[in-house]
Amino acid sequence: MDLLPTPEQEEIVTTVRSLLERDFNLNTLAERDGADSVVDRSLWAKCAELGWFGLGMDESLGGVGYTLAEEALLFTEIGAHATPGPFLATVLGARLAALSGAHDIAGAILSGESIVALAEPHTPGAASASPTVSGTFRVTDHGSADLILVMVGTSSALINASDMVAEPMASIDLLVPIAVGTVSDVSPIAGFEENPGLALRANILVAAELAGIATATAEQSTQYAKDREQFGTPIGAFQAVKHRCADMAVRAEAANSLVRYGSLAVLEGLTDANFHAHAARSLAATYAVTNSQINVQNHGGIGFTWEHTAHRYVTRSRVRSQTLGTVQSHLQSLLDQPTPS
Amino acid sequence: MDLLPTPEQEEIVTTVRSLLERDFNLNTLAERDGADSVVDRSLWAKCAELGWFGLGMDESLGGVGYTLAEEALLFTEIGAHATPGPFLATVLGARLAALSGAHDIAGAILSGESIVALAEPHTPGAASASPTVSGTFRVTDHGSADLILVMVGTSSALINASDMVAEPMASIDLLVPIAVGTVSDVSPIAGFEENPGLALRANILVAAELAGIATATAEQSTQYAKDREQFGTPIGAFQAVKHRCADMAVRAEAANSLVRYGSLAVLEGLTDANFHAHAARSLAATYAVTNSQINVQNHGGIGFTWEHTAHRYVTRSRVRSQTLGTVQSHLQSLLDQPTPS
Amino acid sequence: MNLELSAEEQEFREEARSWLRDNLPTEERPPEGQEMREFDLAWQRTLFDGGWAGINWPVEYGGRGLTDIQQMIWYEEFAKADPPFTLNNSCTFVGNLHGGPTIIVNGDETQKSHYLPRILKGEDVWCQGFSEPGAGSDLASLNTKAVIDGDELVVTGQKTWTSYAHVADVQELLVRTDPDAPKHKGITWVICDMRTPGIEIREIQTMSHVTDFCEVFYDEVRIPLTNVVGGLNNGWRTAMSTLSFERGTAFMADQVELAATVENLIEEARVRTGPDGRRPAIADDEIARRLATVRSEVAALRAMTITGISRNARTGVPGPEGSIVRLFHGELHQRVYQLALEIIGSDSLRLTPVDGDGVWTGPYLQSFAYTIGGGTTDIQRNIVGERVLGLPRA
Amino acid sequence: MNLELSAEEQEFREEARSWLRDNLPTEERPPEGQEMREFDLAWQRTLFDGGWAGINWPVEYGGRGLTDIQQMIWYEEFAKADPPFTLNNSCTFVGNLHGGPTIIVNGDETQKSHYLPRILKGEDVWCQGFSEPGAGSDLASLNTKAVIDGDELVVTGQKTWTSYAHVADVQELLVRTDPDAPKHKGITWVICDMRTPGIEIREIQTMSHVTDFCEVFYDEVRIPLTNVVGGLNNGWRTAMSTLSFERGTAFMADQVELAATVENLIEEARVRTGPDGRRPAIADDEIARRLATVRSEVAALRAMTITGISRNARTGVPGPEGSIVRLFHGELHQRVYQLALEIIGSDSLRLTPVDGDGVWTGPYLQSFAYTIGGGTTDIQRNIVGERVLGLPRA
Repeated sequence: MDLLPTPEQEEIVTTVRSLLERDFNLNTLAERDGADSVVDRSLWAKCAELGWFGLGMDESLGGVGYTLAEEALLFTEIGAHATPGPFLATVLGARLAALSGAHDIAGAILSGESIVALAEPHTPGAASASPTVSGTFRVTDHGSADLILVMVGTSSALINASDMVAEPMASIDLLVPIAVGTVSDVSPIAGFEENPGLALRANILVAAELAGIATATAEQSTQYAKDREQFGTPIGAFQAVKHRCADMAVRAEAANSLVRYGSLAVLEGLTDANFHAHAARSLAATYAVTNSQINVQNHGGIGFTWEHTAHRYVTRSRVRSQTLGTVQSHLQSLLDQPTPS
Repeated sequence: MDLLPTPEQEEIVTTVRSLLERDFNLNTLAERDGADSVVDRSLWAKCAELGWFGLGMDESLGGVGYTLAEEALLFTEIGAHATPGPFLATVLGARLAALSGAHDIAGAILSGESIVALAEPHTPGAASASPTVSGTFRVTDHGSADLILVMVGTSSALINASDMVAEPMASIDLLVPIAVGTVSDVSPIAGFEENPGLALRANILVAAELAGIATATAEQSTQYAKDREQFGTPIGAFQAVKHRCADMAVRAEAANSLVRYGSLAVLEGLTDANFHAHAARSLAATYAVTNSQINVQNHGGIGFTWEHTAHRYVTRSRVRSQTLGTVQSHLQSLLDQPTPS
Repeated sequence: MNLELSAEEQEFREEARSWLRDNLPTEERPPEGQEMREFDLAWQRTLFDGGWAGINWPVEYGGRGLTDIQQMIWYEEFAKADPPFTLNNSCTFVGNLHGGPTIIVNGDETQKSHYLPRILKGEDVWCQGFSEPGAGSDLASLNTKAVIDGDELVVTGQKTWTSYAHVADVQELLVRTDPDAPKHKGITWVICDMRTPGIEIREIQTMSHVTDFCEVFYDEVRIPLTNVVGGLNNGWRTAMSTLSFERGTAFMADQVELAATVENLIEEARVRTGPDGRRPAIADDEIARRLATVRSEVAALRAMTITGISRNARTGVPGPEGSIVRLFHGELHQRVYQLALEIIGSDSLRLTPVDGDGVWTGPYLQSFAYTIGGGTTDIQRNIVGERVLGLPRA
Repeated sequence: MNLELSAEEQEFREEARSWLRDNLPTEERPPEGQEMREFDLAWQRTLFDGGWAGINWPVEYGGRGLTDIQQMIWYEEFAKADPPFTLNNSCTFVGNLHGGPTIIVNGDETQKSHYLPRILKGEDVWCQGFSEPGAGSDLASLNTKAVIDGDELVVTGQKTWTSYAHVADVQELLVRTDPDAPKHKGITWVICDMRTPGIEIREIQTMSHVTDFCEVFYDEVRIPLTNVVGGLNNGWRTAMSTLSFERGTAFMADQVELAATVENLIEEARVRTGPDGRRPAIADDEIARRLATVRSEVAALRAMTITGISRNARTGVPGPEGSIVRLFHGELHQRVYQLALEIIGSDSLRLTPVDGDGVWTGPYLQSFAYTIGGGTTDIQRNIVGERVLGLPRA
């Protein structure tokens, strides 16, 4: 039993981090604020080359051969850097395609050639993904998508983007384009009527991204508390600021530990995998929203400006908290689980 | 419009305070910890002489002729000093007796001769106060009571204590004796099938007592923060302690302001009297529990000892929060009220 | 202790209600630029003509000379009239609630008779020049320097978080006039004409997409010494008086509006589907209790405001207790909008403007300013702890 | 990163489970006095004989020499065995989790070979003599003085919050041996025989009605210098090592037990009527979410504990990160019992003991100690802020 990354996993994290810092810089990405797509196809291809999209997939399926644990570490970094883009739909879409035998589609996604958007029910109960795709969906990153991954509970499907009529809406997160799309009785090009494993992985990856937000905001506040001086001293010397930073670090440690545990529980097929996936998903969402809100406060007026990245975490945590379920729905699912053995 | 006490009201408060500090000292009262009655009959007679039990009652009914506003100020002091005893049942019982024409009973209560306990349903829906008293009740201060005031919703009744079979239970507050009592089809010696006014007054008085707890705990913490030194300085100089004290003072100001407003709204018969009574009752309860819990924390190990009075407020706020309704029930009643005009 | 309105106050309430019925604009407020300025000033002029400007200001400077309670009654009637804009969200805010009150208390006769009527009549837009990039919570460490040259101050430096600077005529400006004095002793509060040469203004983009904030740069800006308010090097005291108004009654209108917001939110919870996707949001026990809780808290806020007015009426000036209300209000305001986001569910991902009917995400983003602007909650807690409770400084 | 147990660990778990099935006492623990002492020591002896004492202690001093993970497995199996008492609520706590580990790291060979086996075999009860009336959070300001006289220390002063002093044989005692040195430099950590003449013990009554705490008074108490651990005037460092165990793994058993408590509380919410008086408590949306939230938080607590063990396994010693877990655990523990009081409704007015099945109000009152003892949450937050995050001291 061990919950710290191995040296090999640390290396993956370092590589991911350096690319995100260099090529997904938020000040540069701000140029795309409000655009209907944030995907730069050449950058996307670079991520594909680095194997990010098939990181946790078996080599036999065309993946890199690592596991969900490494995939979760990747998504934590994506969250920590507030990196926009359809990473989740891409990773899950490639997996769905590969597992259902649609190897050419999987290949196109893994190579970065096909861009995948994510669709989930706009209101509960008003949409289906199987046997055909129908209903009204909230679609994320629809702008330049070629395919759409539709997830409704534990059923999932891939359809062509052209099969959906989508109406963009003003998104609270200007780097996460959201549209409301309708589909009428479309047969998926790949799909599962029931694949609880895919939904479970999705929970872990969303949780990992949220844990990354909780972590980065804790670090951003701590750094600012060391740098910013008022009353002749770094503001981190003031107990009110210091203690808020400490609480943020505690939340980050809690979210990261639980997400890692959850990723391993799913990976190792433990009987309490669902328990831990719902626990990680709800806790990470709550802590990400809390930490990002407090992070703005810790930065004072600076944190309220558009130029600073603090608001990115506020809106990103709000969007991801509502991606594939809500805090409330995951808490309910968690409460429905039996006592872990 | 004015929400600060008048000089005359200030004088009432000063008188109450000095008696409570002298004769209801908690270190002395601790001798009665766990007893089935905390009433000292000679002290009780002294309170009666000072007119406390009929403070807010018309002179025509045998009262002192002040109003609910002054009665609320009295109960705030009772809360602030964690004074035990059946004050609430006494004040309400005297009023009920007087209003229903049972002047001899009212007189006996007002003179301190008849001691009144309070009975409310032990579990919701399992008890009635009208036309006859029946059911299982939670009874407070049953020990030396001559009469019992039974309150069920907006109906209320006085019965003889001998008409109830009561089984003492271990009370979380050793100075608030609690029993579970059963009554079977007893006709009240005085009562109302419907007297929403009495229930409304009860809400204000309980809220006032709770606001007193919120206030006293804020003051106790502030004083300790000035007196206690660690690291060569009063601990109130540490921002964590200072800010907790500030938050407690804010809660106290909120609770007191709202309780005063509520007492006046009821007194003046405003259309939003119910709104403010439920608002005051729920807010004061929440803030009293919160402040008393934090007060223990602020006192560190000292606050955890039986000798210190901090725990008195913790348990008293718990008991009073559940006297004639709960935070949840009052919040629901508040939400059911129309928008105040 | 009483809630009764005097006959005069009751009459005032009815007059206000009736006037608002006939005179409240129906058009939306333009959200930015000169159009916004014109709209705000026109409304101020309408208020003045109707007798609703400077309700609690002295009569000799164009005010009505009435009480703070009447001022509150006016805010309440305004909020109840279902206005198409919020009261404090106006470029007339700083003049009415910061600059004006400060001059009433600290200004000389010339300053009073010149500036006060212009504020009330909607002739000047004021802005505040207090904060600097290096002087936020530690306001007294401000660096913008002013050198006396003849009968003028020559100002060089930078201010930030200056609301409405880009449309303002006049600024309440804090400058360092004595660099050698202890930091609280060398500051001067001065009125700056925003059209003076040497001033450059840049708008700041904010997380709520509101563009009222500006940075202001001063390059040898010349201000007559007669514009100093409260005395040279005595500006800290004057500024504290400005801030005590901000912490005392300046947000009364917001506080009144918040009560209306909570009622709107309760209505929203009745018509929207709740977290379970089946029942109305208000049928959810947690949402119901949180709504009732904020309902009780806005009631408490109003009672606290009246307590504050009662206290001011006895002492004559706003005391540090204003920070109690400001602190409670700022955090409550945030809680209300955080709850709103839970209630509107997936609509919480839809960006809305900051102002308007049935909009929640814009105000949520704006709500972050409520615990930062005019002194962060940390500063307010310090004030409550030290100046109200008498706890020692660190 | 893995959750797999090695074959050895898996076998250990099964052995523990099977041993507990056969050996767990069925009688309740006497709550106080000599009976309690005898019960606790007998159980310690039973553990030792079964091979479950000092699981992660060195073999040469009677321990098993196993890993922290195995220690955690033992706690988990103990909690799952539905024991009639909680593990840490024992007068053997200080010896097993404070004094013992400190001697393992800092003691000399004589001290190790004498004291360590006696702790494990249930021959000595230890108590802690750190806090004083004037030295709580500021532990280093302690005043109890010790003068060297020949080969002895002569101790005079007072300690407080000394758990189990009234039934203890041995005390880990902090004394000031150099009054002229800076306050952290003149302290010594010494083993005090509680039967030495000059010691007087008074029990402290607490708000939870538990009487484990004592005040201890020292009047020229003579302690051999050979009892000093970690060197004369080096006691602060030794004490920090003691506290790092307390903040690191000493509460692992409590943390494991808290998970079982939450499951019991969920069960309680199924059978009890909720706040509306009609539905079961668990059907209340707010209660359901708060239960699920604490369920997720105890899961996080366990994961954080494993993270801590993983970190210690790499560095060899518990670091300041232990305060992260301690802080999270203390506040979570309180939230759980506060929630319990909401769930049991009017039964929250019924006083119960601190320990036992289906009791909630006693543990609620006891829960206040979780954010005070062993360093208040303020101190823990300082440690996290300064020593983990590297923020500056004030």
